[in-house]
Amino acid sequence: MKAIVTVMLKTGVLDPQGKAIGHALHNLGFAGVGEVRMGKVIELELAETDAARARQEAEEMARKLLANPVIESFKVEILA
Amino acid sequence: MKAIVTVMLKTGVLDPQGKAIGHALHNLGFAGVGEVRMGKVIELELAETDAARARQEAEEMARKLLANPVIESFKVEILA
Amino acid sequence: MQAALLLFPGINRERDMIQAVRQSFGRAPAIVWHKETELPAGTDLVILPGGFSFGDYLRCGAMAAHSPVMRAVREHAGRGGYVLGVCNGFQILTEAGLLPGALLRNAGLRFLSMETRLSVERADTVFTRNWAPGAVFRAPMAHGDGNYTARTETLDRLEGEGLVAFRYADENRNGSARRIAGVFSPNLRVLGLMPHPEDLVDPLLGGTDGKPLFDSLAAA
Amino acid sequence: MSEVSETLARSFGLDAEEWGKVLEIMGRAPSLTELGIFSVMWSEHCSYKSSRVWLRELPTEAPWVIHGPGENAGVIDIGGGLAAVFKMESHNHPSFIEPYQGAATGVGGILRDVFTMGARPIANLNALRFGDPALPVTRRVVDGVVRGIGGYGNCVGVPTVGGEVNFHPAFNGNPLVNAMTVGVARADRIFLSAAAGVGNPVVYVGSKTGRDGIHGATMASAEFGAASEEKRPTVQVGDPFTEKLLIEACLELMETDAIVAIQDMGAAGLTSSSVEMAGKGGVGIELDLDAVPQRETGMSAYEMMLSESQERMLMVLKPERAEMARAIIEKWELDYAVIGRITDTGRIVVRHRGEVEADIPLSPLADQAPLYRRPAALPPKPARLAPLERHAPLDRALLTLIGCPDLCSRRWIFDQYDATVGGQTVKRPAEADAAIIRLEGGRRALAMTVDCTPRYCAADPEEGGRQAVAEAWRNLTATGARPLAVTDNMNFGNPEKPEIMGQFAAAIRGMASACAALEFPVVSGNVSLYNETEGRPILPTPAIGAVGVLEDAAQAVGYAARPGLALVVIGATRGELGCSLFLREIYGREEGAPPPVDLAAERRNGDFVRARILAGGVAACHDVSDGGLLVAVAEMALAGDCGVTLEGAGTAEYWFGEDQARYVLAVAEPAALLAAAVAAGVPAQHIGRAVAAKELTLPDGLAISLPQLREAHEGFFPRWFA
Ligand SMILES: Nc1ncnc2c1ncn2[C@@H]1O[C@H](COP(=O)(O)OP(=O)(O)O)[C@@H](O)[C@H]1O
Ligand SMILES: [Mg+2]
Repeated sequence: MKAIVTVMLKTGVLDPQGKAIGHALHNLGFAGVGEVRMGKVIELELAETDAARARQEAEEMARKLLANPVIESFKVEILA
Repeated sequence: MKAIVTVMLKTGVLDPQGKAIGHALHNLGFAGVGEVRMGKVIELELAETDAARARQEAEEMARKLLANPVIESFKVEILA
Repeated sequence: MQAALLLFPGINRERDMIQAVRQSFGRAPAIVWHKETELPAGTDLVILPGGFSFGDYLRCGAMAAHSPVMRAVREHAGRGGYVLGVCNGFQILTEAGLLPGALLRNAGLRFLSMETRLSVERADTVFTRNWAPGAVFRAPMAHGDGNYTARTETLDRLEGEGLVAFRYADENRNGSARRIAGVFSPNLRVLGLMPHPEDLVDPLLGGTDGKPLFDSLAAA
Repeated sequence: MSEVSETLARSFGLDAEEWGKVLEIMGRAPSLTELGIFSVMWSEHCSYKSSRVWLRELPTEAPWVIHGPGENAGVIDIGGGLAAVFKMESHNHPSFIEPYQGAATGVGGILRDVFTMGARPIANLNALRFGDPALPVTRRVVDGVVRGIGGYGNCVGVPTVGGEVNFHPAFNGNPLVNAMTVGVARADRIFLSAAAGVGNPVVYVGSKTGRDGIHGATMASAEFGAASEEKRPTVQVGDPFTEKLLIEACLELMETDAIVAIQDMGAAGLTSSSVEMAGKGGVGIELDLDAVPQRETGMSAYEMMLSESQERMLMVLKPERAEMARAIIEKWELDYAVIGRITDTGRIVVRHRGEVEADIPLSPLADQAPLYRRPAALPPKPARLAPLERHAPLDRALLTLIGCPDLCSRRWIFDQYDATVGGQTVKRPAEADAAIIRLEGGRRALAMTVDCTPRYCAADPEEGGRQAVAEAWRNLTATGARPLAVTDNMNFGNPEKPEIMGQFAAAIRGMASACAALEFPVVSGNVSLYNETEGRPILPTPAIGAVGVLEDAAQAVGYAARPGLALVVIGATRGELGCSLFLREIYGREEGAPPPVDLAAERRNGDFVRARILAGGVAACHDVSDGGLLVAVAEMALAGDCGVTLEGAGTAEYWFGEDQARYVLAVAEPAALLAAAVAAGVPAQHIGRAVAAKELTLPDGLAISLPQLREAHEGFFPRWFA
């Protein structure tokens, strides 16, 4: 199975990258852009074939390594 | 509307970050992890209210700035 | 040779570059703010120094490549003008499509700040003629994203057309394809490289290994 | 204004007596915002309430001191119309919680302290202490801290050129991250923080304010319903790009005649900057929080006053220059907002959404700030180490020592720091005992170093404090620089424990004696207390940052030996193994008294060495510190990539003793040097010479190949992080 872990900074935590991207998009003429936040996405090939267990495993990886719980939150998506 | 742009390195471009994460996950005891790829996700608040036009706009942003076509591919998702 | 140095927000090696240019050219380059839409009249050489333009957030050099001044730089290059991009300047030139390829995160995923050795791959260009063919010189490097990459066809073309400017001659620490440290445009008038010859132009600061680059340009 | 209770005040860290003073000053119960202002202004961090009485004992004056402690950073005259502006500051706790961001924002904060005075930052250094390398958490913290320091410093474009790193289990739950910045300004154009000029606008510059790092105490107290949406992050994220813009914008603005006073928003943000600026100027200040640039919606007055959002500055401007100032700030795409004005009321008045949220008289807030002379139990002097019976062979001991975490090469660390940006780096890490940075446009250069030996301080804080200052002075001297002044970072445990306060007092006494004897005044500093985990304190660590000057950068020497040169040790070697690394690493013993510092000998030997270097006869010089003479010699061989043949006495005491006030000089003409030493009354001894053969030959005939030595020296960090 494939797991997709998306890691974003928690709301309230300053996101300098998102801020700078928003700024650059405005300068490029995209006037309708509001807040921009940037995060990471990690695609994992998993040997696990059961979706529920795959999710559990990916969540554990996120908690242990992929996300920094002090400033980041994450979400997991499982693809067949 | 909200647009989510996911930017990944093209297949064939070496992804040292993904590789390092895969390595670290193995060291943590996650044996069933195969290939790992890491990318970026950019969440954009858009003033646009029409989903099709919002998608078009986000794709243009991705082509112009958010992704580097030499090494990266992107995909756009629109949320209400 | 009239030089103009581009200043993008977040650039931080402009002082180093100005010092090196002043020493070889006898005068400092004109400073051009990124929001300008024209280069100073009579500009022969445009220099993009190192640093972290726009913080290098998103991708190194990506935002700077879209600055207003870059349209003028494109025109200048199109007219056959000289362009030198060092470190972040190199990254900006690839992002702007003025040089092929891209610079990825260093293979070891760490910032690398140390002296390296570069081999001069051709000594018959306006940038390199003060070196002997095949010369190896020292240059400090300081970057997190210097891992040069391009499609295999592009790399073969660069090699075939003699557009590789410098290669790492000691260790290929950042993992660059074919040890490439710098490349030329097809007309040999645009040069981008990762290490910093501008930081080695004074015996007091460790040597003058980087000076031939500026002396070559000054003589043109 | 919502009223608050003593219970709430307690949870904000005010004790009963302090709460009583608040009521007395206010004549009523304070509002929440007022309580917040009192609590942060009277916190240990802002008020130095436990340390102030002791800090007064440090010498702070010399003819070259322009501004001593009390300003954002110390300022000294370095000749040529220039001033060096420097300070060191800790970010210990944040670096344990979130190593990358903690260290990064530490660097950002200390940079602001320096450029707020009008100086362009020219170098960063850092003093780091970590726990036991065998613990996984230590590895994680080291990795994050090093990346954070590099991530911030490299991006702002200030070279990181020096530092030190120690490991000890006492730092397991409490690493120390002390960051130092050195800047240079015109001596006649230093910017200060004292506000002046009734009616002058108070201007906010930089990043927008968010709910970053708001006083932990508020989190516990839900009763004032101050937005309990999501547990708020107290971790601040650094934005080095914005800091770079802020540096350039401020320095450009400082070229004009617009600024009356300026202060960075550091700890306690808007509160401490506004209170201190107005307080120092003896004026009043009014703030209108509706005008504060905000990153988040619905922020309360309390939150805005206590936010520790990074990359922000507060200025008092001349009104007629305000629009020009705005243009400069906005050119750098930073927020600019007039958020208040200077008044003659002697009060700080804070308004938000039409309400007065705080109205406090400033002088009692400062004058009646708590000041404690806490009980201090001076530690007993340790007994001297009894002689050792048996010794490991010298070659094996050297290989073990030079590869141990406290002595191995720091290359893996400093290779991640840009050391050359700016184009003025004369000596980068591991080339000389101090980093050397030339000053743009001339030949003058600054030398800088950070030093402290916590294991000495733990055994004998007075001797340890003295030694830290002496070592810093020695490291500057060893390059040929004239040592000028010191910044300190006092890292200690809980000051409410008499034995900790005793360590503090003793360390200060030792430092003061050395500063006085070496004419090496303290011009700035920082105190970090309560460094404890589960009641166990860190090793007392009075980190010393120091700056010296060279008239001509070309006179600076490094410590790389060259084949053919003779090696001469200056200073007496008695073989002090107490508290030595030899004793710890080879015997597993942390015992004895640290090597005593003889300040007269220190001065005499150092002045002699410096004079020889400036006279031009010295090719390389290295001070003898951790690991003793043999380690110093081995480092000179490694740096020069050459061999060394040693002669003379062969005991471990001699080669690994950590006697102070010593240097190894590499010279072409040893006879002249030895004669001069005799004439000057300075102990000197020829100990061998550097050779082309890549081998270190010890007096007893044992030999170590240079590659083997190098592998031992360079191996630890790369292996640890493989
Ligand atoms: N945290 C650090 N950051 C930058 N440079 C460092 C750091 N730690 C050590 N260094 C550098 O590595 C070299 C060796 O360090 P150290 O053994 O502590 O030196 P010394 O014994 O002379 O004080 C010095 O040049 C020092 O400045
Ligand atoms: Mg030293």
